[in-house]
Amino acid sequence: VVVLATVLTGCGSSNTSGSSTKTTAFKAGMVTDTGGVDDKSFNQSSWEGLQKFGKDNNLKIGTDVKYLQSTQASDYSPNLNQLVHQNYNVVFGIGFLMQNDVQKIAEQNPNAKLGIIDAVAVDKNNKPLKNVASMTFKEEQGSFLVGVVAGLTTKTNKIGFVGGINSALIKKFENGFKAGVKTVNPKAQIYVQYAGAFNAPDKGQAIASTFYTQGADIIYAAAGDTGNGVFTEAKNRAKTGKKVWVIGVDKDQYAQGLPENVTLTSMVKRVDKAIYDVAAKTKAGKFPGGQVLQYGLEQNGVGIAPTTKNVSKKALDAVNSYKQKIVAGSIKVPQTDAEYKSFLSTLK
Amino acid sequence: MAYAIEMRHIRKAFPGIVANDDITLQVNEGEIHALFGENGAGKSTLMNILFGLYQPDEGEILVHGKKAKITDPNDANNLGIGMVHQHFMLIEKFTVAENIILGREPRIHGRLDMNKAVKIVRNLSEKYGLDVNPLEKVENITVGMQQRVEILKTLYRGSDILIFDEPTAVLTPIEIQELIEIMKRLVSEGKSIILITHKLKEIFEACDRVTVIRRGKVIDSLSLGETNPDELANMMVGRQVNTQINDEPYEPKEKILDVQNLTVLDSRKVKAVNDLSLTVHGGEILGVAGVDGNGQTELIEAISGMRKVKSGIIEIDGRDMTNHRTRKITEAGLGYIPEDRQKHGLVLDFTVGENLVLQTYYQKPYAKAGILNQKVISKKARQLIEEYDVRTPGERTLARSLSGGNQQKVIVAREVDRSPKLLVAAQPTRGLDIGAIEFIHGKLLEEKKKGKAILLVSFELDEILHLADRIAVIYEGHIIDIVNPKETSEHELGLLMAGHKKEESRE
Amino acid sequence: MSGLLKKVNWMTLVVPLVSVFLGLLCGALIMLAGGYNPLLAYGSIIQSIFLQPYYAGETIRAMIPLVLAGLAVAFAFRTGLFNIGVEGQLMAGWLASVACAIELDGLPRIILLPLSIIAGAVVGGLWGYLPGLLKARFKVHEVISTIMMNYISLYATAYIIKNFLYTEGERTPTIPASASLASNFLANITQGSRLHWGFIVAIIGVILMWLILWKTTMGYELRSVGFSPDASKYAGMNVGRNIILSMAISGAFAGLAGAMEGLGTYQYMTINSAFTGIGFNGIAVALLGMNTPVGVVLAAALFAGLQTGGLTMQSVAGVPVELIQIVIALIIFFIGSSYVIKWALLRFSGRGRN
Amino acid sequence: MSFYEVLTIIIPSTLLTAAPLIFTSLGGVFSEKSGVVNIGLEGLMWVGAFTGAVATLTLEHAGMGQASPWIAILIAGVAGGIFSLIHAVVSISFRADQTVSGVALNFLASGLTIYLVKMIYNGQGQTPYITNNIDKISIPVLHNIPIIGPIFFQQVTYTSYIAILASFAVWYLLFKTPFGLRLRAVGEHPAAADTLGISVIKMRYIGVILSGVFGGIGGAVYLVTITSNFNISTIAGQGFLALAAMIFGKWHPIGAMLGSLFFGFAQALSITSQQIPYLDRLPSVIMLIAPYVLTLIVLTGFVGRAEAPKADGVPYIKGQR
Ligand SMILES: Nc1ncnc2c1ncn2[C@@H]1O[C@H](COP(=O)(O)OP(=O)(O)OP(=O)(O)O)[C@@H](O)[C@H]1O
Ligand SMILES: Nc1ncnc2c1ncn2[C@@H]1O[C@H](COP(=O)(O)OP(=O)(O)OP(=O)(O)O)[C@@H](O)[C@H]1O
Ligand SMILES: [Mg+2]
Ligand SMILES: [Mg+2]
Repeated sequence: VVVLATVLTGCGSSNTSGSSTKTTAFKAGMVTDTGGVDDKSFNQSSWEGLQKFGKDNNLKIGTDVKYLQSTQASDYSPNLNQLVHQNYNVVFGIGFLMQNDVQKIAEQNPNAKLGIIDAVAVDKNNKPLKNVASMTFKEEQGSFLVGVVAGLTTKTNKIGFVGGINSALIKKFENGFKAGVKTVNPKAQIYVQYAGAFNAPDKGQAIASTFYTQGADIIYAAAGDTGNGVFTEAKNRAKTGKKVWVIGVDKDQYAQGLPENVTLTSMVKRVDKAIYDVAAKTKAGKFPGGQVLQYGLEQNGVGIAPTTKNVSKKALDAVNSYKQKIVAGSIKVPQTDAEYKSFLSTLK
Repeated sequence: MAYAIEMRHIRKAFPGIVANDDITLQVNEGEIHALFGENGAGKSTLMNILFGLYQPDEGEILVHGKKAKITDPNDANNLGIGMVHQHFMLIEKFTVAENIILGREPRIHGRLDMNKAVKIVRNLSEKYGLDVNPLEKVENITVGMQQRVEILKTLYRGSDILIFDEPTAVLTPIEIQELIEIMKRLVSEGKSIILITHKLKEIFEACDRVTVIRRGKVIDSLSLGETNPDELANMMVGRQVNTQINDEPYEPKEKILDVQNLTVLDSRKVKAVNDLSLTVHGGEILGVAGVDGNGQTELIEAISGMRKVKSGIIEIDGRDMTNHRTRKITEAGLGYIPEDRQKHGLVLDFTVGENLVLQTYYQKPYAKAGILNQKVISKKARQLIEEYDVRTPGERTLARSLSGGNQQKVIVAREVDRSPKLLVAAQPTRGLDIGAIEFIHGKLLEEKKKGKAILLVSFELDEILHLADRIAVIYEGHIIDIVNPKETSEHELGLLMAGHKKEESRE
Repeated sequence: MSGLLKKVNWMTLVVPLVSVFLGLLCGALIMLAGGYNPLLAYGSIIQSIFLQPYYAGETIRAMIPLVLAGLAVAFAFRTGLFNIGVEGQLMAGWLASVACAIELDGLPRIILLPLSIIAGAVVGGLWGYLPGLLKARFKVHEVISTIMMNYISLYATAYIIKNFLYTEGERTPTIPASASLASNFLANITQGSRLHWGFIVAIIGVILMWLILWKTTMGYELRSVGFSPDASKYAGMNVGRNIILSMAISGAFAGLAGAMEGLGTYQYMTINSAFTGIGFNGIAVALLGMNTPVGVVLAAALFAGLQTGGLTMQSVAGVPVELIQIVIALIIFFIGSSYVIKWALLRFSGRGRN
Repeated sequence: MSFYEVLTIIIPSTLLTAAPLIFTSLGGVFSEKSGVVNIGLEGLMWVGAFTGAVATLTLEHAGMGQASPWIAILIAGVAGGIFSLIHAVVSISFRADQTVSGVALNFLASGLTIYLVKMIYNGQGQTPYITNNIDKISIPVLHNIPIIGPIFFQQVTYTSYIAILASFAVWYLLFKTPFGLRLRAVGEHPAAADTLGISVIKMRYIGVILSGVFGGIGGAVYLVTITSNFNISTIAGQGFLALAAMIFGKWHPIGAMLGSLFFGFAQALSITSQQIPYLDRLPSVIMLIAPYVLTLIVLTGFVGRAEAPKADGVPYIKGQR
């Protein structure tokens, strides 16, 4: 299969490269960050989204629909450029780390169509760029819901949050989660720690170990690969007979909790949906350039995982009712530490 | 009766040089056989072949009359051949015992049996009167003792044929005597010995027969009864040798070097130079005689600014140079021929040209405003190479590829050409052949004629006796006596060097 | 003798070429083993970097830090020191130049730009100065100390950015245009590559190294101390000072490399969770370039080409980019084994000689 | 948290993070004692971790279950040994600069392993997760010992204890057996060893291969106890940390072990400290750079001179003068 693809791409590029403009099929491409399309996280679900789009429109995966992997930050720009120069109809940059490169290339190629995840692409004077679709997510809303689950499930009233890198993005996860917990379980105590990296499972494990030893029985890991360390620790504990939970992130991580079954639930972030959505719009000639598409609960852009085996009936009901409230806007989930403070005060 | 060792028609070539050319060597059972020749004549190479370190290109070896194939030191050991190398082969961090048993360790169920090792070593050293402390680390013992360890290594392996490659080069006169005793004892125990040396004296004291090698070829092989020192010397160099003698009248001029109550600590913080005073005048050669390790090195290092002075004063040409930087002292008029030419005298990976300006590269005309002037430098280099007859393809050749004697010539050229007021020469001819020695002695005497002050440090008594106007004998860090070469004897010097000062000592 | 010398010179040229060839050859074999098409792969690399202005531009851009890193390693090598710390010195210099540019925003370009560049060189130099000092004073082997310094730099720069120069996107703010080396002109003639004026700095660096080492008394001392500290000491040189000086200069080159990334390629510094790899590539570049300034440039061109072209290779021939790294590693091995290559070559050309 | 509670957190995680370092640094001891500098430890850990992952996955698939990771560790040791042969050939037989060869080894390892992962797992940049990793458990009986039980024998893996025992075994091998004496001799004064009929080349090959075996084991242990899948960021500097630990331990097996434990402790503390009152104030960067700074300090000799083997890093060329 690989060989075949090779040959195809081979000729594919030889006539697209240079400045030839003949484009037959619709072509959509994406550039991963250093995580790669199998990071069990948003790179992966982005690619899943793009592949689904490809299948539904019977486009050739690997040529008409393809991804380029970056091995270092300096690859983003050339990779994006490559797809743009090969006349892909839409090119996605996955992750806020690529914001700068996407902006630059968007400005250099005004008639290229690009998309960026988790960031808002703007020009010199902070106006949204006409030829970039920015896709952001209301992670705080999804995190609020899993927070509710955690708050209602904990036996020790001690809950942990492990963040990857302490950034505004992950803060949204943290504050939404804390808000959810506190709303349903005011006396719950929440430990928070950032590993300082998305790719340090060893740190994730050590932090989890600390939390569990301190008595926490549920940990929400919004930390990419670092979160895998949390799973490792949880499974370890489970094997030694302690009942501890992990709340997964980005995708439904139920399977990863097996066989010890330590995944309580997961906060899914439907990057795949967003990608599919924008790709489809573009194909239909309705490319949402210059727009900031926010995917929240009502768009089902975020939410709790479909697998709910381990979530109590009580918790599920609570989740649904709070979901209504949030969508209705009667609850405004905090994103920043400041907002979280004021949110707490409203609880009292 | 078969020879203990017979090497037939040995040939060994190295890139660019034939080290051994059809050499035949025959050593009788139970004799001390001298191997005599210039540096690079091929002695070590021949012995390394016998010991299996090198493979001969041609020729065969017979041990006790039997043909032998010696491809590595193991074979040599098994044939009972042991070698004490020119450069010691000892592991400093290991104990004496560990060094001796290494490679043939006594064991009990796979484990090292150190107790047994120590016992064995004790027995051996008693049997042959080679006094060592098996448990001492090699780094802490004297050179003489290290050599005994080397000998014990070969005895432990049951060698009955021992090769000594220039064993005396590193030894003090006393240790040399001891070594000769030991060798005689070994022979009386039925061992056969091959002794490599440059020193005629030792050959006539110790050996039964001698084989003379020159430039890779055997000149002659004869028993010492049939010959005399001069003949051997001539054989070695292949021409009449006329040793330089200091026949210049001795008329000292103004004081150039003045050392007063100098005290210097060595690296172990022990007083190596202890309240020492001496002066050197223009137009004189002051020879410093003494057994190695009596403070000579520290004295010179102090004078040249390489080592801190604890107390005392060093004046060069009337200017206080105590604890000044080397560069400053050099500029004040010090020329310095260091003891270890390869380590201290030359940058081996620099070209001959670059080495020739090692002291002056930063001065006009070789450099202006920090920019080197290559033209002037190579011109100067060519001139010196010519003048001092340094055998090298050109000034662009790396100093590394020069031979020992020629390397030394480069240093002498560099230091003498600056015509410094004071020239300190430490072991200037160590390990050199008679040809090179002649040349360097000649240069020193020339400088004396020019009225320069020369401080000559040497362990070779005859060198000092030949050249010096006055001989200062150094013992335990201070000058025990100053004698006149014309009126003293090796015997007297020997006593002084050993610390025995005569009552009515001359001034 | 002179004939032999000629042979040696001839060798110093041939060995790198042979090594590169062998490296690429092994790379091809590995691709075949993996079921890829080497011709297509290498073809795509050449095709992209020679026929597509964008990749030509990106290649030159990638060369800039590689050359400077290579010079850093080569300079240290020439003075008998092995500077594995280029990686850390580079990051230190990168942060310094960016910080300087941001903090002193407002200064006119003619002052701010040079100042920021120098800031990078100085801090990089300091990062090299320390191992130099440790070696001079305490005989600490520079290989070990510079490795340690790399990690200290990695974590320290990350910490400083996080706490003092932080902005969204895990990085420092973008530097003011007045400190930027980027150039629309260069970008435009290369289809918008990130090529920037830094290449001038690199060229200056090359000339500088050559001048310092072979034309000045300073260089004479540095080389002398590199070859034989003892002899240099006896010749009245200050060995410690020269070791420190050498490491500092080497570090300064590395710092410049960092400044080029900060002021040219990126216009900011991201929080690095891992090394940039430029420093380590610099070692390869220096070795392949036989530690000569010109050689470094050629070697840098090769590696930059391979790495930029590697991205096209990934998308066109589907070969994992890691292959490039494998090839580079192999080239280093072959260069390192020059002794055997020489030996083999002499064997082949041996018939001619008696 | 009570101080005791802190200990029950920090000590086990120290033991956990130290184990791979101990194995790898012991590898370093072998090669450097024989006179071959090994900057390539990092690369050897890459290979070990990679092999550990692939082997475990394969064995699991073959139904070996719980035994898989243990067997995988051994396989990784073999793989490391084989991989280190490159370093041996290039730096011993081909007389390349040992540091250069080591650097290249790291390059090659990281490139090759990821390349192979993509080969084996059709294009993926990382292996799947192993299901049978070596778990932290409570050592039977021992963990009941009052006070020290929970500190030293709970939440620990057997590998940590094996590592510590290994360091004593290595010490015995190096200092109590003829083999050790010869290995050290070759590292101190190869020419001398040679004249005594010891094959310098052979001993150095053994030294380097052993470093490969231990490095491989170190990498595998790291994988099966901590990360449980292999990707580009699995091994990020642990090899260099092990190198530092070896130097910190003054090229001595026991020292290397203690050094590794200490570095493990620093890392554990850097994480747990954030949950400890007052300590959480001090920036974690201090803990992160502590191992490296301390190594530098050790090297400066304030903590007693660290003596590398005399011929460490010097290629041996027979009959060179
Ligand atoms: N390994 C080698 N490679 C190249 N040439 C060598 C080697 N060993 C010795 N030679 C050369 O072969 C010749 C004989 O050297 P050898 O060491 O045998 O001389 P020697 O008689 O021992 O001199 P010395 O008295 O200085 O020890 C010399 O010219 C020497 O430079
Ligand atoms: N290790 C070596 N490798 C290659 N050539 C060598 C080596 N050692 C010495 N030579 C060559 O052998 C020749 C003689 O070297 P050696 O040091 O033995 O000089 P020598 O015979 O002692 O001369 P002198 O009597 O002047 O000291 C030199 O020309 C040198 O180039
Ligand atoms: Mg010689
Ligand atoms: Mg000799």
